Amino acid sequence: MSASASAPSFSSPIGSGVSDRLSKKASRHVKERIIEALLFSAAAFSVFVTLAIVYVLVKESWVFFETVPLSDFLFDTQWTPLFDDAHYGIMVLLSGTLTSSAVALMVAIPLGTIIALYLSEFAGFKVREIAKPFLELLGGVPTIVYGYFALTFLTPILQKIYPDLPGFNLLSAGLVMGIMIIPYVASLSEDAMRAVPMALREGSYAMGATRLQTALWVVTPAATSGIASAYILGISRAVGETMILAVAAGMQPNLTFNPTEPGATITSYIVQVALGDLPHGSIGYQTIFAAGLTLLLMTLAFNLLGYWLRKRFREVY
Amino acid sequence: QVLVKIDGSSTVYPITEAVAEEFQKMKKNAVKVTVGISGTGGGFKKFCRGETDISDASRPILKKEMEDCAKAGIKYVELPIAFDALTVVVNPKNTFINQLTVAELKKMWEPSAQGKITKWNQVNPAWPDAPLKLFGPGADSGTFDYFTEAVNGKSKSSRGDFTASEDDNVLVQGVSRDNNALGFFGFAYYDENKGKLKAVPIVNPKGKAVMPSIDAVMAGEYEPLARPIFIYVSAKSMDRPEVKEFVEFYLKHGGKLAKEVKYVPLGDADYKHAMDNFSKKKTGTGFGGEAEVGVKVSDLLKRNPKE
Amino acid sequence: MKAADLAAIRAIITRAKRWDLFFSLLGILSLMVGVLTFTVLFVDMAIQGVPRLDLDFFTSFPSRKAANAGILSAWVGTVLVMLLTALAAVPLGVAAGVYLEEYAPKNWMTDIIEINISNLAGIPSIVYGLLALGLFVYYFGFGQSILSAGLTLALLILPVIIVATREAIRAIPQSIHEGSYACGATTWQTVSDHILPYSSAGILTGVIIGMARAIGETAPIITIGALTFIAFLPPAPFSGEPPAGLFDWIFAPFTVMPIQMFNWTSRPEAAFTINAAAAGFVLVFMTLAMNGLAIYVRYRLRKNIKW
Amino acid sequence: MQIPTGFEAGVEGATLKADVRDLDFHYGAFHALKRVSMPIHDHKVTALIGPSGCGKSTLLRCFNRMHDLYPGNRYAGGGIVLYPDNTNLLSPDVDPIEVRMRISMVFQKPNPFPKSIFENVAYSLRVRGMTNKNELADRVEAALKGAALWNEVSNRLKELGANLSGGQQQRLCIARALASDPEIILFDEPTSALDPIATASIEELIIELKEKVTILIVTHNMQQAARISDYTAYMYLGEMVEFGVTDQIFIKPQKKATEDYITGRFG
Amino acid sequence: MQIPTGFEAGVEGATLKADVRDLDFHYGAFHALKRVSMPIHDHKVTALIGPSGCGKSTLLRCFNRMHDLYPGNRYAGGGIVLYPDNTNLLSPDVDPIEVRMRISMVFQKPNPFPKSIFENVAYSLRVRGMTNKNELADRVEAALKGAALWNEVSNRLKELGANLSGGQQQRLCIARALASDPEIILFDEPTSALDPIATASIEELIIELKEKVTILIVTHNMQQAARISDYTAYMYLGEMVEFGVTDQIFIKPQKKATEDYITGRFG
Ligand SMILES: Nc1ncnc2c1ncn2[C@@H]1O[C@H](COP(=O)(O)OP(=O)(O)OP(=O)(O)O)[C@@H](O)[C@H]1O
Ligand SMILES: Nc1ncnc2c1ncn2[C@@H]1O[C@H](COP(=O)(O)OP(=O)(O)OP(=O)(O)O)[C@@H](O)[C@H]1O
Ligand SMILES: [Mg+2]
Ligand SMILES: [Mg+2]
Ligand SMILES: O=P([O-])([O-])[O-]
Repeated sequence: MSASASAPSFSSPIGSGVSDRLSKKASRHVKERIIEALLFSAAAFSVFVTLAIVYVLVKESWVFFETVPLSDFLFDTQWTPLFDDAHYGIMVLLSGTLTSSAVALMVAIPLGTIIALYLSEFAGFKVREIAKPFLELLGGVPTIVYGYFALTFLTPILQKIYPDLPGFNLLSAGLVMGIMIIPYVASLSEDAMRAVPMALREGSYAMGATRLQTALWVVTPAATSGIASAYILGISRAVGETMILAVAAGMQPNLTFNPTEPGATITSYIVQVALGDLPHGSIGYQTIFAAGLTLLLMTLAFNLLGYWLRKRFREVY
Repeated sequence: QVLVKIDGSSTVYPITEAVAEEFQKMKKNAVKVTVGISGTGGGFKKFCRGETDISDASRPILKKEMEDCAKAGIKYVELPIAFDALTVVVNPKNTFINQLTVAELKKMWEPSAQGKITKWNQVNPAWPDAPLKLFGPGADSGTFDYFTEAVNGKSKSSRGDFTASEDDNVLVQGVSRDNNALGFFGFAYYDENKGKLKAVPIVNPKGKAVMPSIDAVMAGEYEPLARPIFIYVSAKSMDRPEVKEFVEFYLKHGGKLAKEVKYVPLGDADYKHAMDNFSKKKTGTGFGGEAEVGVKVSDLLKRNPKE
Repeated sequence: MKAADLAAIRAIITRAKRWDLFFSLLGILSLMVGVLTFTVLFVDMAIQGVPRLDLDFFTSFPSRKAANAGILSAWVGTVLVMLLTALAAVPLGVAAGVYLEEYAPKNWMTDIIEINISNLAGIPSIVYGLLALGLFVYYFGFGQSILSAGLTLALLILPVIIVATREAIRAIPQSIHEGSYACGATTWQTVSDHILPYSSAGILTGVIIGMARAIGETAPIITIGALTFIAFLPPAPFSGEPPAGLFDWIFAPFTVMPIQMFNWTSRPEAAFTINAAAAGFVLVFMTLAMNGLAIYVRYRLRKNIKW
Repeated sequence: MQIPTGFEAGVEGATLKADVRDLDFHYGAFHALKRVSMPIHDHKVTALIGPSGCGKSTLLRCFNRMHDLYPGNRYAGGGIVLYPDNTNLLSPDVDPIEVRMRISMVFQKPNPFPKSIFENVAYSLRVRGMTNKNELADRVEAALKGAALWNEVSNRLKELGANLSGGQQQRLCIARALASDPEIILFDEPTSALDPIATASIEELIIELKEKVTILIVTHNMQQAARISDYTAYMYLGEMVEFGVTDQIFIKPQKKATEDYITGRFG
Repeated sequence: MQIPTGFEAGVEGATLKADVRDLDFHYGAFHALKRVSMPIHDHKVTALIGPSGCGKSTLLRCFNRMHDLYPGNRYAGGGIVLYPDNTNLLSPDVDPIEVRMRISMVFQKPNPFPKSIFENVAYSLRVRGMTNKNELADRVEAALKGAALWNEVSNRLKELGANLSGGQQQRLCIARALASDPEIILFDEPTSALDPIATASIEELIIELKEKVTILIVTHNMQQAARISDYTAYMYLGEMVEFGVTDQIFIKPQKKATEDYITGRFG
């Protein structure tokens, strides 16, 4: 808490210095400073964590990029770093990440938004109080459990509808991932909607608007920035999700945007390698750091976008 | 604290786990044993830093790993402890495959097949015009290394467009759900899922199609897809009585326990020989850092190990 | 107002209300997608796993025989890791949250910290795993210990706790702050006498929710190298010979619930799938219980505080 | 409490637009309005005054069923009859949306929607299903003129409503309320968040508006009530203490309580 | 704006307790107080009146350096001299905490801490490092008696402060402010959230308190100012328009602006 910056200045000094009873107490001052310094270091620690992440990823990736030219990494269309004929086209993993994320978001964003609107504008107090924690539970289920659910429950059902669907596919992993993300989108959007002042809602209702009109024409526009950052959090979650894809999507590096095919994502590649047989210090081992760096940069971009959105459009109620 | 630390291959894990379980029971928990799964490579990494006493390995130690160990002054004894029979499987609805030759497997799996060999009839015109769906362990597993070495003649040389998973159950599921699938993995997974899968007899170098089985491996007939699996024991740790005792227990009871978890035990003579190497502290590897297919375990144990 | 006008208005209202109804149904339907998925998932797991849940399951170590295998080391490991996670993350997170709300001046440094925290919250857990592998396991040499896992998960939930702390503090009316300062309290007195006590409910809720998330994390624990077979328990926290022995437990090997579950699902024998379902059930139940606890705490403590 | 005076007395030429009869209202367990009765005269300004918390806003918000938005609120007896239809606004058979379409409201703090100035005013037309562009433009212009805002905003209709000054925002809200040709407009302390100059302009506007529409206004500023209203009702602790022609209430209140309040002896 | 009147004129027997001199204050870019000057007489009640937003609260909160809590606030010139120390309260060398220990404040809305009644009052003693139980108990009792609350709460000191009624809560806050024997108590519209009966009791209390302490009170209720204050200052748009003895200000204000406000011609 910073005190006012500039000193009040009298054109002619008043009194003769500061009275003893009002002067600053050194001991108190020092103690407060020490505590503040401690608390500051706790806050600054988070910066250290980020730096450590960047350091670890860049250090190993550095060696990687000394062997593999960046252009290969970005433009090669094959990802076979562990094979004899090694290719390092991150696009392959990116395509899997993007495809599965797209499927997930196609589930999570509409459903999450509808649920948020429903809970904040339509549902009674009781429904909301019960439904919200319940939804949050959905977000709390360990993702590995979702992974097996996708593999052993959803995929067979989808195969009944669409018999050509392979046993591992981005579709079913993506769908389940979408359901996992619903709570994040719904809960945050709902918070943003509820933060819209009642005065705006009353204004709308007083004009004779219905709930839906109020929800869509007044509440949603007023909560745009909050809803947008909820979506961005959803995207980050989708891009970073690991176990569901590792279990249910097939881990087949496959340059495709077709969700009915199996695919590998950046995250599932990293666990795969972590579980495997790779000698340390080999180029294959370093690929996971290069992949991790790519992932970090992606989520960083999304997060910054979200931060900017929040700042830029901070509630103009 | 009396602790034996083991880490490494997921393939070897079930045997080591069984041995550890029995050993601790015998010692009434006076000795603690931990078994981790970080893959053969991950295991060697820790092993060569001196963090573990024993490393499970589904392939011999490689050059780079030997150097790491040498740098850290870690010496080790290489002990084969069982065989794994790599099993090639197809969907039970598949009626046209009754056996496969290594050449046919190679046609399916070699790097040049990538994107080209996508139908069964491209491998053998007698087979139907149906898509060929391949499943295999992850490219970073010892199982994959051995299979590519045995089939394509070079470790890690393979096509890349197949469904890979570190989790063999995932492969079982994949093959059992897809009529046009072909896959390979350790024998144990086939044995547990016989109902859902059809194992394919492999034509061995002598021209005989052999169905994978414990007996066939022990008889030396299931070639070239039977591979030995190993533990590496750190020479420094061997001086600790609990490690020594554990390894001896391993070599004494490993065969029986391996069979219990569906692996193929070595011959009795081989275990004796291994015990002998162990007590003489014959450090180093019999492979010299190269992958090799079709080595007889008895020959291997006789080699003069290099470090 | 004329009768015709009124009729026109009524027609408009009827039409608009039909849309209202339609959307209400859509909302309930969407909610049901979530609720039903959860129910199916939970019931499916319960049907498979619950018959396996007896006392032995909780008091047995893992075993190669599915029927004897239990989750003793896994749940004890989970509890210990969570303990360490909480010990590390709560003081740090709360202190950071208090700093940002009560002390931070408006300058670029604060901006950086704020952006950074919101970034950390969005970083995938697997990246934390890579950090831990590079930093804790190798650089600091903590190995695969409760310490490494606990710190990794602590970093993972740090942003959750910071955000919860800040929100809880913001919920305290400004008038309470001002009341305290007007009494002549220093910033720290205000924090310790008012801010922390009154925000404890919100902070506690955030901590529990963060822990509920951490408890199910699999990927980062896999990347630091998961130990799986542990047939003994780590020493009880702070039980050893002081001073050094007090912290023996944090360097102890361990395994956790999701790893145990992951391991069982990848075993060949079908019987292990049932164990996996049972472990999964326990895991989900643990997270449910923690979330339930969070809701209860929020409700209870809020009742005691009136502004 | 006996029936308040004022039903009979009146300003010349006034007919009734609405009529509050024995109204009881509860916020959950709290009994906020106690058998309140008062008439609302057509095309007049009626002011509600009384100390904070006496129930002025509560009564006002009954007129457009605003209380329906919150759970636990209860119209517990009596009603508000609207003329000439003679319908009880509070009857459960009456659709609150219909009521709100006929009775507009302006709030204490200006609450423009986060939309353009044009869309703010057009809003009440859009909810009535009006989509014709020209018609909308005409009606919006008329409403803005009616709210004495047209000159100031005619060339910035696309700007956000929130960019206007407080007084302009409040006039925007009045325009919004006017746009749909309501029969009654409710004002809840419409100037308490405004500066004196803006206040004066709003007061002037209200006096003009009664040509077109009936007005009910809550204010805690007695001078304001005296300046702009034709009738004044004094409430206290949820009861209607006195109702009458404004001049009479301020110059010669019937009740001691009213006098005490008006002369500032308390409140 | 010239120096306001009032420095010379005074109620008999009054000496100065503090003195605002040419005070300028900024909220970021907003110039909220413009060269404000006024005297504060010892053991008297001084009231600040003026329309909403004129800067009454801003001036009041300078007295206990409340603005220091928020970034961007700036004491931009002039100062407040406290007597008899003769020190400028706003000088950077003056510890705001010391200032607040000597100058207490009571807020608009009662803001008891969510602690027991006892702890609420004891808090201002505890921050002074008092830990002796008996002493604390004595001082709390004295403060509660001083705030005319002792009789009502003496046997429920352990209950939460929030369980009291609004008026009792406000008296609790007064007790909290009293407990540490301050030299000045600042009141910012202390009754605006209260009902008339509670208001009356607080007003009575304030009149009694001036025996012990100097009082500065912000109110938007002119009647209240007239009832309880000895001096009144009228502010408008951040400037001090008129300062004087209360009776004079209300009966015969010097400035037209003051008169307009007091007679309710605007605001
Ligand atoms: N939502 C609510 N729930 C419970 N009580 C309420 C609610 N809203 C208002 N009240 C109570 O009802 C009474 C009347 O409130 P109302 O808002 O009508 O007062 P008012 O006369 O408009 O006062 P003001 O001048 O302060 O606006 C008050 O005692 C208030 O505390
Ligand atoms: N934190 C702030 N930042 C910027 N401007 C402020 C802040 N607080 C108050 N102001 C502005 O300063 C001016 C004076 O405010 P102040 O609160 O002192 O008014 P007041 O006379 O107490 O009014 P009221 O009777 O409404 O309390 C107002 O125009 C207000 O908008
Ligand atoms: Mg009101
Ligand atoms: Mg104020
Ligand atoms: O885990 P692997 O046995 O495949 O190395």
